[in-house]
This record gives sequence, C-alpha cells and structure tokens, in this order.
Amino acid sequence: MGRLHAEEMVLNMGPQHPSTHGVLRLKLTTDGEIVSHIEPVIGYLHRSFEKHAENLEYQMVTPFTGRCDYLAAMGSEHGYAMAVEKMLGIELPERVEYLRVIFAELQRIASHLVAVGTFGLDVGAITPFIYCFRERELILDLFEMASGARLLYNYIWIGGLAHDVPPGFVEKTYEFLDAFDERVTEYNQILTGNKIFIERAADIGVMTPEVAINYGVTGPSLRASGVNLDIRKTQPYSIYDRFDFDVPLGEGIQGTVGDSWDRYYVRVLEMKESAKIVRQALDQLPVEGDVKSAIPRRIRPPKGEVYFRSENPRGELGYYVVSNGKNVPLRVKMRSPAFSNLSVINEIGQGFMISDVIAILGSLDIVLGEIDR
Amino acid sequence: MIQSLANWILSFDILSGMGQSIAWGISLFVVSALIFAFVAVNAIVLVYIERKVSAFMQVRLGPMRVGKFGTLQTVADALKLLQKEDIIPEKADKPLFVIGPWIILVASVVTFAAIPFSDTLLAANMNIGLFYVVSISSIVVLGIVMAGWASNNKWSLYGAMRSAAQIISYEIPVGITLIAVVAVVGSLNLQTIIQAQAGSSNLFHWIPIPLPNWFIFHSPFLFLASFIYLIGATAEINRTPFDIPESESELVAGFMTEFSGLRWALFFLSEYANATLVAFLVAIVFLGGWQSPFADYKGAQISLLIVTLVSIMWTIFVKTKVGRLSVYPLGLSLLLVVAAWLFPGFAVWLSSPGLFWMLMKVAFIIFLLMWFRWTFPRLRVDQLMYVSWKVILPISIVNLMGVAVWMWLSGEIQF
Amino acid sequence: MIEFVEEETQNPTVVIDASAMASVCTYLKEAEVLQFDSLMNLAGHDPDGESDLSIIYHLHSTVLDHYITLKTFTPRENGVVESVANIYRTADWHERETYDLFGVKFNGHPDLKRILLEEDWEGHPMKKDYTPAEFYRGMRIEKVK
Amino acid sequence: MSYFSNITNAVGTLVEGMKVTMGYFVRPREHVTLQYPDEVWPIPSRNIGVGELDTYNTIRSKLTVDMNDCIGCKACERACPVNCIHIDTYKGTPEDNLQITSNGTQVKLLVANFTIDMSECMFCDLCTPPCPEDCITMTPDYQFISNDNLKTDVTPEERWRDRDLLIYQFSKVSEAERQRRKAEAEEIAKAKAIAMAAKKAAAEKAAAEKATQEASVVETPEIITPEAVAEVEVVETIDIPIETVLPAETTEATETPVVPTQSEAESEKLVESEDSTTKESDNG
Repeated sequence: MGRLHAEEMVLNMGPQHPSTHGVLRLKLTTDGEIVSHIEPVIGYLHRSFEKHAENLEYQMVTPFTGRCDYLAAMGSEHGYAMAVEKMLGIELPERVEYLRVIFAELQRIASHLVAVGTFGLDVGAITPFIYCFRERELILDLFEMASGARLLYNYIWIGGLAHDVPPGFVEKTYEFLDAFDERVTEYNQILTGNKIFIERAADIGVMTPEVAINYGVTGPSLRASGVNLDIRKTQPYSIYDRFDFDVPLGEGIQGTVGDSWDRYYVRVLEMKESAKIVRQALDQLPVEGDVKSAIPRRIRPPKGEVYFRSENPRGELGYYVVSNGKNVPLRVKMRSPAFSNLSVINEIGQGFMISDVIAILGSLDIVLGEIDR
Repeated sequence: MIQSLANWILSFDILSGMGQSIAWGISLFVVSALIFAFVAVNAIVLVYIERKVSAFMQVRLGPMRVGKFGTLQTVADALKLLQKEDIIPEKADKPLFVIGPWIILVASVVTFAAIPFSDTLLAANMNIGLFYVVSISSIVVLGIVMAGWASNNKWSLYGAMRSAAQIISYEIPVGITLIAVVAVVGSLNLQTIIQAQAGSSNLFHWIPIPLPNWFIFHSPFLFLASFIYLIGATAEINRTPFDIPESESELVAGFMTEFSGLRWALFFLSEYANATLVAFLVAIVFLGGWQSPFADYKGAQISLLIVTLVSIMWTIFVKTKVGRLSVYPLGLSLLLVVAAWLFPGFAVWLSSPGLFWMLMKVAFIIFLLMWFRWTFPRLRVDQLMYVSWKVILPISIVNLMGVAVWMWLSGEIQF
Repeated sequence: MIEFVEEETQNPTVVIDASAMASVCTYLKEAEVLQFDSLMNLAGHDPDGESDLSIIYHLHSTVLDHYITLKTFTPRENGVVESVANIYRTADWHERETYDLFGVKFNGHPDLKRILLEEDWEGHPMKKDYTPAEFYRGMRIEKVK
Repeated sequence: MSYFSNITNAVGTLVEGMKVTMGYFVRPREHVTLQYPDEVWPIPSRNIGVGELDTYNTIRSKLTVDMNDCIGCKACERACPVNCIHIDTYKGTPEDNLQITSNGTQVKLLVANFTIDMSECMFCDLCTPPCPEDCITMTPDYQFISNDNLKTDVTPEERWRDRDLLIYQFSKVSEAERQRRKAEAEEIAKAKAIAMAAKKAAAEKAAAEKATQEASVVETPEIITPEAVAEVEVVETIDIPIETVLPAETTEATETPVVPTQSEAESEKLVESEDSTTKESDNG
C-alpha cells in the first residue's frame, strides 16, 4: 500500500471574486477546505491619493478624502477638515459642529448598514442585504438634501460646511430615526438571531485583544474583542463629549469574545448608539448660525505638522498633515483603519475553512478604496 | 399513458394498419417530448416566479420591463442564453465538459417518467416508481462531478466535491424517510401510494379533527418525516440553505463557474426540474398527490368552515404583521365556503381528485423552497455534514422505528 | 542619538537614530511606566526633495492612554531603518508601504516587498523628485499636468 | 440535552426569519424600486440664497456657465482639483462689445474659450463658490446619455469621440475669431519672449554666474501651486481642447453652448438644456 500523497493547494481568491469587497486578492494556501495561510495582495485600487494631495490646495484635497473610504465619505472629510482646522486654530460655530456630528453619525449608520448587509451576503443571506440598503437609501436621501450628492459629498469643508441644511431636514431626520429602531429589530429577527448565521459566525476568526492591539486593529473590530477604545470617548474630538452614548463591546454572547459574530453584533449595536447621538444632536442643534462664517479665505496653515485621529465607522482614521506655510500641503498621510484591520486576517483566519475566510473578511468590514488609497 | 395513447392511435381506422410496435414508438416519442416540454416550460415559469417571489420578499419589484409585469423576461433570457457564444476553456477536459450538463439534465428529466400527474396522466406506471425516481435522480451527482472536474478550475472542483459529498450524504436520510411511507403502504408504486391516501380521517387517526387521510397526518412520526424529507430534499437539489456547491459568495459559481450559454442554461433547467421533482415527491408521498383535500362534498364545506374560523381567531388574537397574513386564507376560504354552499357542483369539483390539486400542492412546496432560499444564510460544508449525519439521519431512523411501533399499536399491522 | 523636539504638535516628539529604532520601540513597549502597545501610524515624509527623508511613528498606549511621536531620518537613497515589525505587527504593512512609496529599507522586516504598487514598478512615487517612467510593461504612463 | 435544545432553537429562529420575509411578501406595495426612466427621483430643491438662483437645488450634476456674466477671472479653473475647466481669455477690444454682468461688473476680458470636460469632472462643487459673478453653476441635469447615441460597433476612435460629447464649449466666440485671437496672442507672446531673451542675454553678459544659478532654480522641481499651474497652462490648453472639441466643419459662429459632434444625434435632454441656457443668456 502506497501512502496517499496529499499536498497543499494555492487558491487565488480575487481580484475578481464576489466576496472580496472590491478588488482584493487573497492567496489562500489550502489543505482541502482548510486554509493554512492567507496572503492578502492589495494595491489594485491604488490611485496615490497622497501624491495627489501634495499637488492640491488644502480645500481641494477634501473630495479626494471622500473617495478613499467611499462608504463613509462624511467621516473621512470630517477627519481631514478637523486636522487642518487644528493647524489653523479655527474655532467653529456651534451649528457647524452639531451638523458635522449629525452627518458623521448618520454616515456611521449608513456604513454599518453596508457592513451588516454584506456580511449577511457573504454567508449567503441575500435578503437582509437588500433591507439594509433600503435604510441606507433613506440616509443617502438626507445627505442628498443637504449636500446634493448621494455618495461622495465634499460637504464638510475646512472651517465649515458647503451649505446649511435645508428646511425640513431636521424633521426628516427625526422621521428616519423613529422608523429605524424597528428596522434594527427586523435585522435581528432575520439575521442576528438566525441559528445558521450564528453557526457560521460564532467562534470564527477569534481575535484576542492582544492580537488586535498589536496589529493596530481599531474600530468595531477592536471593540468586539472587548477593548474599550473609542476615540469619541477616550479623546473626544469635535463635540462628542456633550452626548450620552454607550460604547458597545463584544461579549461573546454566542461564542468567544472577539469572534465574527461579535464583530457583526457590535456594529448592529453601534447603529443604535449612533441613532441616539443623532437624536441628541438634533435636539440640541442651534437654530442660528452661519455655517460658512468660519471658512478662511486663504488656507495657509503655519509651518508644522499634526496627527489627528477620529473615529471613522471602520476605526481610527488618522491624518498626518505637514505644512510648510504654503497653500499646498507638504504631506498628507492617511492612516486608514481598514489597512491595519485587513493585515490581521492571516493571524485570525488560519485553520478555518474557505467559507470561514469569507465570513471573517466580511466581519472585518474592509473598503478597498481606503486600503489602497 | 403510453399504452393508452398507442391504443388511441390504433383506434382510428386509417391508422389501424400500422403495427402495434410503430404506434407504441410514436406514442413513446410524443410522451417524452411532452415531458421535456413540461420541464422546459416549467423552468421558464419557475425562474420568473422565483424572481418575483424574491423581489417581493426583498421589497423590490423584480422584472418589469419585458412583457406585462416582466412575464416574458425569462423567455428573453433563455433566448439570450441560446445565442451566446459556446465557450469551452482551453485546458478543459473537453468530452466530459460537453457531456456533464447533458447527464445532469437527462437524469432530472427522465425521473418525470414515473411521476403521476393525475390518476390517469402518467407516462409509465411502474411498480417500483419510488425507487426508480430516487435512484435515477441521484445520477445528477455524476454529471456535477464531471462538470466540476472537466472545467479544470479549482473553484469548480471544490463545488463538485462538495456537491458529491452533500448529495450522497443526504440520500440516506431521504431514503429512510421514504421507507417509512413505503412501510405504511406496502408498495413502491406511486399510484398505489396516492390511492392509499384517499378519503378522510381524524388527525393521527385519534385526535378528533377531520382532516384528509394524507400521510402527513397519518401519525406524528410521518408528520415529522415529511419535514425531514423536505429538508433532505432541499439539500439534494442544492438549494439554500444547502447551496454550498454553487455558493456564489464563496466559490464564485461552484461547478458552473466555467459554463456559459446553452450549457449553463442546461444546469438551470435541471436545477428547476429537480426542484419540481422534489415538490412532486413531497406532494405524492405526504400530501396525497392528486387527491383533493376535501374528502367529499360535505367534507369540503366543513373543512372550509374550520379554516375560516381559525383565520378569524388568528386575526383577532395575533395583532402582529404576521397576524395580518391570515387575511389572505380568511378571504379565500370565505369565498370558497360561500361558493361551495351556493353551488353544490363547485363543492363536488373541489372534492374530486385531479391534476389541479396535484399542481396546487407542487406549487405550494416550490413556494416553500423559494421562501427558504430568500430567507436563510448558507451552512458551511462541515455543518452540512453535521446536519445530515448527526441530526437528520438519527432522527429519521428513530422515526422509522416510531412508524413501525405506531402501526403495531394502532393495529395496522399484526405480528 | 536621542533628542527632544518641541514643536506645536500635540504629542511629545523624539528624534531617534534609525539604527536604534527597534531597541527604542522595544523599550517603549515593555517599560512599566510607558507601555506603548499600539503603533497608530507610520508615515514617511519627504520634506523638499533634497534633504533626508524622515519616518514618523505615532505610538499610543491603550493601557495608560498617552501618546508619543518618534521621528527618524534616513538618507534619500538606500536609507535603512531598523524594522519594528516584530514589535508591532501592524508595522509590517506600514513599513512595506513606506518602502514601496519612499524606497526606505527596513532592516529585519520579515517580508519586505512592494505592497501598493507592482513588484516591477520603477521608482518610489512619494519622493518629491520622482518622475515616472515613460512606459510600464508597454503601457504609457500618463503624465499629470 | 443541548442537542435537542439546539435543534428547537434552530427551528425557532429560522421560523422567526421566515416570518419577516413572508411579512414583506404579502405586502408588495412597500417596494422601494424606482422604475427609472418612467419614474424619476424627486430632486430635492432648496434655497441656497444666491442671486437669481433662489430656488435652485444643490444636486450636483452637469456644470453650466452663463457666459453673459463670465468675466474670465479663471477662479473656477484654479479651484478645480482635476483640471476639467479650460478657459482662454484675451484682452478685450472695443469691437468685442463687452457687456456689464448682472452683478454690475464691466467685463474686461474676452473669454474666447470656456470648455468644461464633464468626463473628467468629479462633481465636487468646488468651482461654484469662488465665482465672483455666480455664473458657473451645477445643474440638476444628470442624464448625459440617451438611446440615440447608442452604437453597436464602437471603434476605439469613435469611443474617444463619444467622450468628446461630454466636453462642453460655452464661449460664444466663433472658432475663426478664436484662432485669430490665439495667433495674435502668440505673436505678442513671441515678441515678449524675444524681448525677454534680449534682456536675458544682456543680463547674462552682465553676470554669467547669476544666470546659471537662475537656470538651476528653474529646473528644481518645486511644489507647483495652482496659480503657477494656471499660468503655465494657458499656453498648453489653447491647442488641446479646441481640436478635440470642435470638428473642423463648424467654423461658423455657434450659439451657446456648443455640444460638439451632436449634429446628427442629439438627446432631448441636451436640447432642453441648450434651450434653457440660451434663454437665460438672452434674458441676461
């Protein structure tokens, strides 16, 4: 009897694949269905945003930041605007701050809706995805009302906003928030509590807090591992210290702390918390105030550098901006959360099956535009 | 049906000159063509229905452009598929690549030969009909493995291997649940199985709720068996939540990845043929086939009355979104009650067996399959095996024993 | 080797010799009173196209919640910095990115290769004196106006 | 026991999910699909309080310029991050009949060329706020495509021309006039350059060292400020867009705005927008 000869197979997942959330390529070394090594190959969407930024005036960089994380353009713009404002030392009108928080949190809901929906799609549930997108459309309607665009807004400008919100916006946002809670219950019914879904996500891709911090994982993925680190709480920027909200942490309800299900569920809970923040911000929103009053005529930050971090839906979004006193930034480095979040996949994905790698990838919620920049 | 068709042909004076064998051959050809036409049209209709059902469940509209409400959409799609370039990958194993889809299609079409559509409408009245259907339909896996291997694509190979493992695993519980029914009837002939479900009786024969004498209501064990069979059959035809061989988010399209145009259409055709076949089997084995749900004409009126009462209670007490669903059965049953009381002829028609009832039951089962598909996520391959070997198989074996005990206790068999 | 820089940035900035990067980071991570366990950001920076490139590390302690910025300078061509990829795993990709875009080599990196651009791309685009080649594999590279 | 509780739990949660989908199945009227060409998304309109555009909406789509108000300041060109706006201006002469804008500013420059390349535009809306006359605006016209332009066989050449359909020329100046002005400007520039060269030569003579130093400064790659870009580009942009924008035949004076190569096939939308813009310019 000769011994059965078995060897590992290299499987190319992507760059054209339904579940790689863009043009990501994963080189999987597989032993049957078991994956023994994952090597992400990125860069297919590289547009050199940072090189662009070095040739453009400060305000002209804003649309490009939105195009990096295209699912959370408001958050990206907010972070960049705050970084430059910090260099300039601008005091913003109250109304601007409140509106920015409202938009950033609405964007967080929209982005998490995509994350939750596509995670469902990755494990085979198609319908919740459509439901999530239905709610996302309502948020995009609100954005369209305010900025005129549905995906890439260029709405948050350095020192203010492009326009004030139109009349009726506040009422419409309240309307959305009122309906939203019921929708979340619906997702929980159809997906969160579903036994098949739990089987697919629980105990899969467990990320311990040590691994998460060491790999620079941030955002909901880190909090699912039980690390209470939300920049909105630990280092409140903008006016986040005025709102009362909880930071949902992974508790391992269905399995181990830090598994894919926790990462998913933290996002579901965060949507509710964001809705809470939006509601509070709407309640406190000052009626008066010119959103354009603080926009500087010429943006020439003093010589120096700043690293500003904010909590984007995907995690810590950092902007490292260097100025030499001219109207063009010397260097804009975007510390993209998804870039670090993706790098952990080999660590947490080894020893699982091909289907699980898809689930883990979905639970990390990556956006390739931001990874490749 | 073939014999009667041949006899009918020979009954004409002009044609009686031809030999018995020629008439037989002609009718054989006609019947096969009819079955194939049924399968093809069925697929086109079902694809449209599936798209509409999924759309409604997903708050969409579905196809709306081609024809009124998009009714001709799948016809257009089929025409498009026929026109497509026939691509065979360079490194593919060409003969297998070409044969694979056809084997799958043939295996799923041939099974319809034994399926009784009504008391007279069936191609071949085999005394081993059930065995024939179950065994032939598992040839499909051969074609799937061929297609997956021949594509020379790692994704296809994964899909084929998964499919082979899955179909073979689920054959066993499915077979055992069917054996439970066969044990009750004592025959493998599908017509005999249906005829054994005529009339009406109480639920499980002793709870005083008048119900049709279907095997699903025969005993608690067969009630359970019907659901086990439905689950196993869903897995056998590779539909969600057991669609891992072609799970589009993992394996791109599984064993179909490299196929396009007509060959891909064949996969589609056989997929829906299989779904229909499973629905037929559930209807025949557990839901009384072409028997009417109303055992007799008085029974029709009483049953409808009960449905109405239940619906009214439901509407009153369940005030959720789902509770409002009962409006539909309520309205329907009220309509039928009124019609049945006013027109006794209608009641008689309702209680008589026929093709209509068969197709209604099949449609219901297919809708159930679609409902599953558009609600559930997909299992992982090892979980699928777990469900098969550790959940469904033990339950079905216990169930089989339970059926035997039940029959012994109820005096249907004696030792 | 180590010097403090007072600028109007929010974090204390320390300039460190490139060859001491790994040992300094090990110390920062393991010292009881510091515990900088998280590398938030690693950025390369070319100030003007003439002087030395600088690499900036932003560290954060998730336990003690304080921040520090490390800075190191390296020559424009063939600069070598001690890799911190074995201390902070997240530095793995960040260093690859910096290598890719600035051409700075990281000594001791487990798998130093290009990450965003193709393996056979010529030059390191984020340098200020970078000019793209005419062609890449027979495809014309469009010049930015 | 967990074996059985698992099974019951599974069945229970699956039924829970099925209830949701069935709930939507029987209420198909809640659908969210919009049958696009028949039903059109209501574009939110609002007051942004700029001049006549009171009820203008913020939707960001096709850029339009009211040439009667344009003073040729090139603020929009400088503000554009992707360089999709190209403007050529020449010093106005009395025969140009330069008017006063609706804001009351005397136009001093002849805007001979004002093209917007909508295939490059990224709809960031950064060009509209800097405009001192509020003449460049984003319109809600998002339908750039029509069935009439559909071609089955598109050669690479034609594909390029299709892109040209998205380059809009707003200037009312005729092609011939534009060429004449361009030649004139070039002549002046040439004369200037000769003068400069002479000056330079003199300077070189005076201090050879200093001259070499200057040259090296010119060569060093500096951060190109947009102002510098704009200054440099004027020469460049003169020849590039005109050739691609206008076919050789259309040498006659054309109405605003000229959408090139649309003589045969032209979408309704384009006609509408053209009409509306013309009307606006008439009013102004």
